[in-house]
Amino acid sequence: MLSLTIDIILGCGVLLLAFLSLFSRDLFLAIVLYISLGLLVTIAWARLDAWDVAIAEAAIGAGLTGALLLAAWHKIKEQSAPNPSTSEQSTPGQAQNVQ
Amino acid sequence: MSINQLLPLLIVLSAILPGVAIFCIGDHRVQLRRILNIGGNILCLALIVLLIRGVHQGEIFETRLPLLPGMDLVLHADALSLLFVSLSGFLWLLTTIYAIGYLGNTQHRSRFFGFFSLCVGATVGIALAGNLITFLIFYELLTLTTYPLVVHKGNAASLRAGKIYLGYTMLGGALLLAGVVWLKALAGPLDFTATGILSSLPGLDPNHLIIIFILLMTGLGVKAALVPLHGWLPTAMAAPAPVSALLHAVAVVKAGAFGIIRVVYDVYGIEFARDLGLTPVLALFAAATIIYGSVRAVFQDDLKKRLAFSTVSQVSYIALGTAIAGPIATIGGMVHLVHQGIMKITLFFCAGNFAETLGVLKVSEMNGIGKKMPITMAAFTIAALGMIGIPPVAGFVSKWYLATGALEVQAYWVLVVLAGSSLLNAIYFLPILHVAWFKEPNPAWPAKTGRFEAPWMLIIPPAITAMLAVAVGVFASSEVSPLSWAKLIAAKEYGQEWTRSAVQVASASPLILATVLTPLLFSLCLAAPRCRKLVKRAVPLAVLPAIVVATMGVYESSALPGLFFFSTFGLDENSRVLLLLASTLWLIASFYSADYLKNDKNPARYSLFFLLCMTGSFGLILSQEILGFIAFFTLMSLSAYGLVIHSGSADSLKAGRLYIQWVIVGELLLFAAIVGVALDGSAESFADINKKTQPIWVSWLLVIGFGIKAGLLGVHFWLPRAHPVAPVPASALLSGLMVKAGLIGWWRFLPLGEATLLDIGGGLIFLGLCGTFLAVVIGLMQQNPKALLAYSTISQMGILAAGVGAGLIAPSMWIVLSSALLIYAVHHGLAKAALFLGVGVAPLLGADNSNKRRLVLALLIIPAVAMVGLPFTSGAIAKTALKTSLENLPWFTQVLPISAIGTTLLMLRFLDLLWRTNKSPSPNPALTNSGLLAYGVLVFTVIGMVFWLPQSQPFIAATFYSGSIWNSLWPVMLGAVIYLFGRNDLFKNSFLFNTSSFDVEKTFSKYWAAFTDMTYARLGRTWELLFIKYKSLASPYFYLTRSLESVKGKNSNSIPLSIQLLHPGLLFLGVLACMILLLAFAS
Amino acid sequence: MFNKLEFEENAKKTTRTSRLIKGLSAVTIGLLGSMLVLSVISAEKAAPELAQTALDSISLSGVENPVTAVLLNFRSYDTLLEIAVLLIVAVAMMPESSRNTSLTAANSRVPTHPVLIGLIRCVIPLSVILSAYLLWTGAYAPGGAFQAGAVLAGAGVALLLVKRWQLNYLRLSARAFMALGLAVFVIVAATVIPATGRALNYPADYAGALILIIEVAATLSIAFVLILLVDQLLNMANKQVKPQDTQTEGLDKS
Amino acid sequence: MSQDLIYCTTGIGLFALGLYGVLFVAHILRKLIAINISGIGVFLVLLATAKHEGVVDPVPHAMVLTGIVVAVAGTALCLWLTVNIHCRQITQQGESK
Amino acid sequence: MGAPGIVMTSAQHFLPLVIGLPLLAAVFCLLVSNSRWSARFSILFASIHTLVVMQVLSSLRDSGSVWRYELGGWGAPLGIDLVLDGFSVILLFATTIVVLCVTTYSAAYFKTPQQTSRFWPLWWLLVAGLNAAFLSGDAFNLYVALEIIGLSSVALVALAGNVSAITAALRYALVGLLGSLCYLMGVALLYRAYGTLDLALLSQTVQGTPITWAALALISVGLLLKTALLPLHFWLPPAHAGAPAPVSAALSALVVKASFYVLARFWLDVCSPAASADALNLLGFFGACAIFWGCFAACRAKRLKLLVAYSTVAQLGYLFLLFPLTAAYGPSAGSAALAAVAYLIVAHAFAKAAMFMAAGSIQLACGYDDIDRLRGVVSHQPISVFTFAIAGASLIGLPPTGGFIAKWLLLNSAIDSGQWWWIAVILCGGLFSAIYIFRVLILAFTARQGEQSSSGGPTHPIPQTMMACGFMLAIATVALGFNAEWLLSYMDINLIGFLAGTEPLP
Repeated sequence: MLSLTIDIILGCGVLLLAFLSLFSRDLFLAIVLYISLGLLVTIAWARLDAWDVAIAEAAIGAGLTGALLLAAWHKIKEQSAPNPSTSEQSTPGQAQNVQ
Repeated sequence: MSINQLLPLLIVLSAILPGVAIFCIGDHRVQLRRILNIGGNILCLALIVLLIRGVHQGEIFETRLPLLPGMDLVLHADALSLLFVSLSGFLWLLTTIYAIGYLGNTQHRSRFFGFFSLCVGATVGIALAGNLITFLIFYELLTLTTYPLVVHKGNAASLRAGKIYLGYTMLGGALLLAGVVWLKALAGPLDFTATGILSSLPGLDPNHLIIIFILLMTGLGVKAALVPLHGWLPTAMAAPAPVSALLHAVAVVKAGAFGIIRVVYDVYGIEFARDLGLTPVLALFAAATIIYGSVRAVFQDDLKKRLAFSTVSQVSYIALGTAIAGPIATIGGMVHLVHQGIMKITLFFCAGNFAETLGVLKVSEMNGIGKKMPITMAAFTIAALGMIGIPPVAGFVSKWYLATGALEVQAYWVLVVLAGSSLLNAIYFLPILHVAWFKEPNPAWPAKTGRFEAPWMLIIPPAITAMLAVAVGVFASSEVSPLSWAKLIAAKEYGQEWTRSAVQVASASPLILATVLTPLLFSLCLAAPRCRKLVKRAVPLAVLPAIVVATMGVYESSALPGLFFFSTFGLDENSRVLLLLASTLWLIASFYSADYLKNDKNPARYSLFFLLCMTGSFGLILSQEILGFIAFFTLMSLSAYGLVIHSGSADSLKAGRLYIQWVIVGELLLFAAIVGVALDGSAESFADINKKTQPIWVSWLLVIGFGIKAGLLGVHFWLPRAHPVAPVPASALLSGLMVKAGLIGWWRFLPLGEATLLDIGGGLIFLGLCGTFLAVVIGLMQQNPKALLAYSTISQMGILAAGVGAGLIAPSMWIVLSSALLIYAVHHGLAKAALFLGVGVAPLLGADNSNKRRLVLALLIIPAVAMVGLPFTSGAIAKTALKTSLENLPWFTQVLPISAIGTTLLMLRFLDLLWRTNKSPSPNPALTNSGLLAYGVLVFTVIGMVFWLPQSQPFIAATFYSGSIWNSLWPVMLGAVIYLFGRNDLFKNSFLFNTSSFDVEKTFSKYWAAFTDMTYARLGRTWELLFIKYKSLASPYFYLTRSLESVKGKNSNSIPLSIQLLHPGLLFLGVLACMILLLAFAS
Repeated sequence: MFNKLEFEENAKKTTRTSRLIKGLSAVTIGLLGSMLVLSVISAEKAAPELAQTALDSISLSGVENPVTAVLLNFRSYDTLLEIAVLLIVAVAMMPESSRNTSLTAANSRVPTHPVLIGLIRCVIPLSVILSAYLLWTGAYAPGGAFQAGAVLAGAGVALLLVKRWQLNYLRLSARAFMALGLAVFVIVAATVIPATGRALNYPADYAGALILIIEVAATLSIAFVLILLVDQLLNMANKQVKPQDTQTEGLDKS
Repeated sequence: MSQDLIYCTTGIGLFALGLYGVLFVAHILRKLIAINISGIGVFLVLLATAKHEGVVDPVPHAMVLTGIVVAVAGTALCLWLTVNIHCRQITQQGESK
Repeated sequence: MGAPGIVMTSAQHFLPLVIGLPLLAAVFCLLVSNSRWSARFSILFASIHTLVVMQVLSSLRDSGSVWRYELGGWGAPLGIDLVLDGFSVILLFATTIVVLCVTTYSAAYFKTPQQTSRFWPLWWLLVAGLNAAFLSGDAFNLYVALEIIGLSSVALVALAGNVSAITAALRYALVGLLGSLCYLMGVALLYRAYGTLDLALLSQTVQGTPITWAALALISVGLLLKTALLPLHFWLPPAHAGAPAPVSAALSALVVKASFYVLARFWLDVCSPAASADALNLLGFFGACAIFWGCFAACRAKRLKLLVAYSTVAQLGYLFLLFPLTAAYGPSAGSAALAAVAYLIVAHAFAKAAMFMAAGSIQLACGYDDIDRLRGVVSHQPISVFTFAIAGASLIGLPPTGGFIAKWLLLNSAIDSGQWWWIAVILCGGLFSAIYIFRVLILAFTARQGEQSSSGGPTHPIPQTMMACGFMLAIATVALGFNAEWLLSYMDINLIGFLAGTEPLP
């Protein structure tokens, strides 16, 4: 019975995160929410005994796609409103999760 | 793949490969392109000849290439395909030569010649197609290859023409494709078999077949320019001349007609099509097109448009021939395929020449073009006459077979259509000829540059095709001619065994041929300017052979089997007498006119028509078969037109116009009549026309047809106007001899002496006698002596007509009556000619020295006296001969003396008029002594000839019998007495005799002319307006393009890249939703 | 949907009608989704006999981990094509021209944040070891070429983010790296044909070794390609719109 | 309500949500996120079917692994195109100003 | 080791070669830096590729039965099979010929090193994807193959370099991804319901259950997006018009056909029990609308390549007539409609590739391709205009060309199935396409008015090989028009479920 409740909570969490990620106001927030969605789904794979997929999802799905999205977002933001400071701006925390 | 299988493919390739090769070479490589072009041509022709020889020996030529599972590309050479292949192959060669000359060094020539040979390749493919799908493939290829030719010039007009052409042909192609596919689905592979495939296949639903037939016919009808689908042809005239020559006269239009023949004969089978009730509908459409095309052609001022509309109507003859489900009509239809091609290509060549050298596009600008470009105009004339159906040229042959075929199937309305369309053809062709030859050339035209009137390449092709048209017509029944080939095809189509017509023995008696040929040869060498003067003087020589034959009585007959028209000539007793009359009159007239016209402005033209007329009259008398007779009859009447309007004065032109109108009407009536006479088509010579079973309407047509020539009352109106205006010798011949042609016609065709036709005989007598008396009354009122003589001719001919009528009523007494009429005819001929020539002699009356005056007076009185029939003159013999042969018709014999009174009145009035007009000496006497001498000789023959005739021997004795002297004397004396009393008071003041106020005939012709002008003008304009306004709505194509243009114009930029209106997202969902619904609920 | 591609965040507010359309379509999508769910629920799952056959023939496949067996032996063709997909994207994103010459050019002039340097110095070796481990255990336990490649790529990206080192992707060696995975896979597929008569059908005793070779090559090329993807996105040179060179389309701006 | 059904419904839910996002969200990046979300939805359905009581079916796992890699590749290409267009438009506006 | 293979004719070993070869070529072109060398090598490679496929063609005809090649030796349910039947071999034939011509064309077309270095690998990967799609017998494998084709086409379209081309590429990519996802969802549902991915096994076990309808609906919508049938075609015109000429030739001729092939396989073979007649007619209805809308838009297109792209949308409509024709047919003679559509695919591939090449050469020569400005100039490119004309004739369906035979077969099957309205659609389609084709051909014949010629300007000389390739394809179209027997005989070897083993063509 416990496992069913965990699954239900997980399912609703995933749906909620997806909804939020799509309809959030700020683009950066959307990307962050998507990355967290990736992590949540990794847990779901674990629940379904799909360990290979879990690792892959964590590494590629959440990690790399997130990195790509952030890079693209950074490039678009930088192009549209080039910030006056010339200092090199370090990219926000690179969610480099290592398992 | 033996040679038999390869040959058809080689022929098609020999046309297509040069085209492809020419594409690759540039415009500047002129020599190479010419070699390729002409080489390809000649190779193709050689192969075609090889093919014809092979098929003739009965070998089978077929190429079968696998195309689709269960469907092959078949090229099969049968008789029908050879007909079309040889036509397009040969004319392709001529058109290429013409095109090389025509295009000179314009740009895009490689492209032009490339597409040109491709197009001919497609036509050859169509001809050789063995089944319906191969036909369809080459049919569409033809559209593709002809489009670039139509738009070759690239200007706005040709682009618009190209667009319309595409619209129609694409639509047609699509319908044809639908029909062919449907038919293939129903009936399997559609190989052409002689008597049609569908008839043998069981279980085909008839109304399916009808719908398919409609689809096929619309598809083919577009190219064959049947009425509703012909819109593209006139506009496609914007193409250069060689294109419109080969394509719209030979390749494209014929492909449609050929397709109709193939479908009706080789797919449906003629009987099967008739049972389905399809052929009558097709015949209706074809007839409608014939009439419509000709009517529209009449109102076109642009020459090429007029030719285009004439093509529209002429091609439907072929469709008509196919639709009348009879073997002879089929022959007519198929042979017209070839004839129309030859004639129409000549017309287009000439139109191209006029446009190229003189820039003449409109008919109204063609005044006097004959003088400027004689050779081209001659070719144009021959072809135009052929189109109208004038005998010697090819057009007549096909119309003849179509008409006999129609009668064979009792489709009488076809005869009316043919006659009507020939009339319309005459209406739109003859004015062109008249304007071209008889009007003054436009001074603005450039002087002639080279030796010929245009580069040789533009002259040779039309000349060759014109000569070919005549040769095909004349040698129609020879072995190689298209006609015999068409007979072979028709026999196969109807499954009968084709029997080669028995070859008559060729016996030619030189003398008889000489009588006809010498005047013809003389007139031909008149064309060469150098020997023109020599021939003018040598005209009397042309009569020599005729005189020799007439005097010596050479009785053998000459038969030339190959000839269609003039195959047999011969002489018998009666025709010998007529020949004698004709030759004497022609001899004297030639001497007389040599003197009378010495200071005339164009004597060459006069002698040309004079000689042609002479040929016609001799041929008329000598020829022993119907077609020859009609050919010479037409030749004589047409060339007489030239004589009538020779003086060129206003009323001569008006009289000429009236004359030609009546001649054409007469021709048509006679054409219909002869067709009726030679009902079963084989009977051609007079000997084997069975006169007994002649249908009643045929006899009536014969009577009226020849009546027009013989001046019968009611159809005589042209005679009193034409004769006076002609030069004196011409009017002498007109009255003396040509009028007798009508009599000869009656003689040969009517069942005289075999069947009793009471009503016609009675009618003839009534008209004759009324004519006699009425003519006398009107004759007296004439001021002009020649008009008076014309009326006297009418009255005399009335008597002859009555005589023929009597012959019809009482056939038993015809033998005696015939010789009497003959004598009377000879007497009248000589006397009337003498009187007419007398009018020319009359000015000498006022000559200074008295004895000359007395001599002339004496010479004038003798023919008048003979005319009246005083005892001991030829008139007396003729009248007594007539009286004795008509004893058992007592009331007839009482009439004769009354007519004698009338004639005396006329003669006296004539002499009185002559005396009055010529009292004062005229400044330059027209006639010199040689003219007077000729006149004297004629007067002598008037006296002597009749006595000398063998027929008149039995009657001579009777004339000397006292009773006959008296009853020939009292009418003369009575007439003289009446004249003396009435002369001074009657003529001057009485209302009755005031000529200017009352002239029945003049008023009628005035109304007639007014009527024709009015209809011509108003009808034409309204038709033009009506048609153009509704045309744009009628044709679907315009609708389509207009709707497209309107849309394009409105929205300036292109549709924005992505659809603004429909939200693709919604669409995506919509598709997904209905896909699921359909899957869920439907299955 | 796809017509007006907005890039700026603050796109103008959608008009009244499009809001209605969005609502309506949301409802339809909801409906379709529920129908989909209903149909899926109503149909019961097929019996896993394919799973059974796969697990039975693992012994023949030369590896213990069923997923790796499926990936690299039973359905190795899919993996081959999948690596080709990666190569496509890599080729598509190759830079036009790159300034520096050597494969990895270091420009020391750029000042780096000390904390970052420290992090890098300990994270990178850890990641490399981890990816090697993942690669090796792929045969026996969950892991494999893709996961190892991804981890390695992560390490590489971290290095590049320091902006101390740059990779020149146009050099031959770089391109060789990219194509390595695909090339090795195809060559192995071809060489086994004479041995076993079928492409991709590894002979029994060498199966394990062959799979390992393929896995190593795949890992390297996947890592390199993924690094390329991120790197290209990050420092895409500000492309001046090249003047219309005659070679490419002379399309006027539509 | 077995585990399989829960994950299937969430999978289909995600797929529908992603579908809506792709079709009706304006910004390109959000569209790509939506595509990835629907991708995850499909993978959920696949892996839900893979889990049987006794045995775990490896084939869907392989499919999902390949799917993930392909999704990454696709997203990367689209992102690169987007950035490419954006740079060119900006430089173009720069030039035109 | 591996399952004992069925008796294998020697030629069946060529099947993996057909896919492996292009992959190796891609790798080689990637590694070769010199552009001239990679071009020359590619032409050599294309000819080898053609020889291999010809060999496959002839030996398939001899064996006369469907080929199955178990990759990895594991057999159907577990492993993946390469399947070759009549329908797919014809498509393979079309692909090789078009690839050969487009390769020689693009060898001369692309000059700058940046472009060639990226074009050739992408090009060979696209070819590999196409071959994989035509040969694969596994649902998920089809997904990956479609993905390869999609992404490489996007990359090739983006190669053109200007903003409009890249925007079109992006839109194409989004559509491609969405389509693939829907397809994948469909396959997932099928796998969930029937437990296998192999098409042959699926076709035996599938029944008309709700889940199958859902799966089929999703697969169809995904593939309709990728085939650009009417309502979902918005992305095709800008993509095909914006791409470089050889790329748009390959796209129009082959890529859209691949997804159509997969769709046909699913509807007629795999899920045929679930395919209801109404749904098939719906596809037919969309096809008919595509024909008319495509022609209408082509008539109003301002640029030459846009016109040719819209004509692709129109011609695709013809392909979708396959479904209603087979629906009404019933099992017996469905192969006639399939043969007709197979022939139409080949004829359209050749004609459309030739047309795009001609349009490309004209554009290169004149520097622009606005139809109005081409008025007088185009007459300086006789060979390109000639190629355009012949290709146009094939699209209209005029006799000497392959298009005519295809139209004939379509009409034939429409009549046999008694659905006369499709006849009207086919014929009107032909007429409307005639309008826009001749709208372009008229340009060649318009004489150059005075002022027009000045704006036309001299045309740059373009290499002979480019015109020669277009011309060769045009000649191939005409050759197709003459002997259809040879190609249609392949349709007897037919895998498609209910058609398998039908008696040879009527």
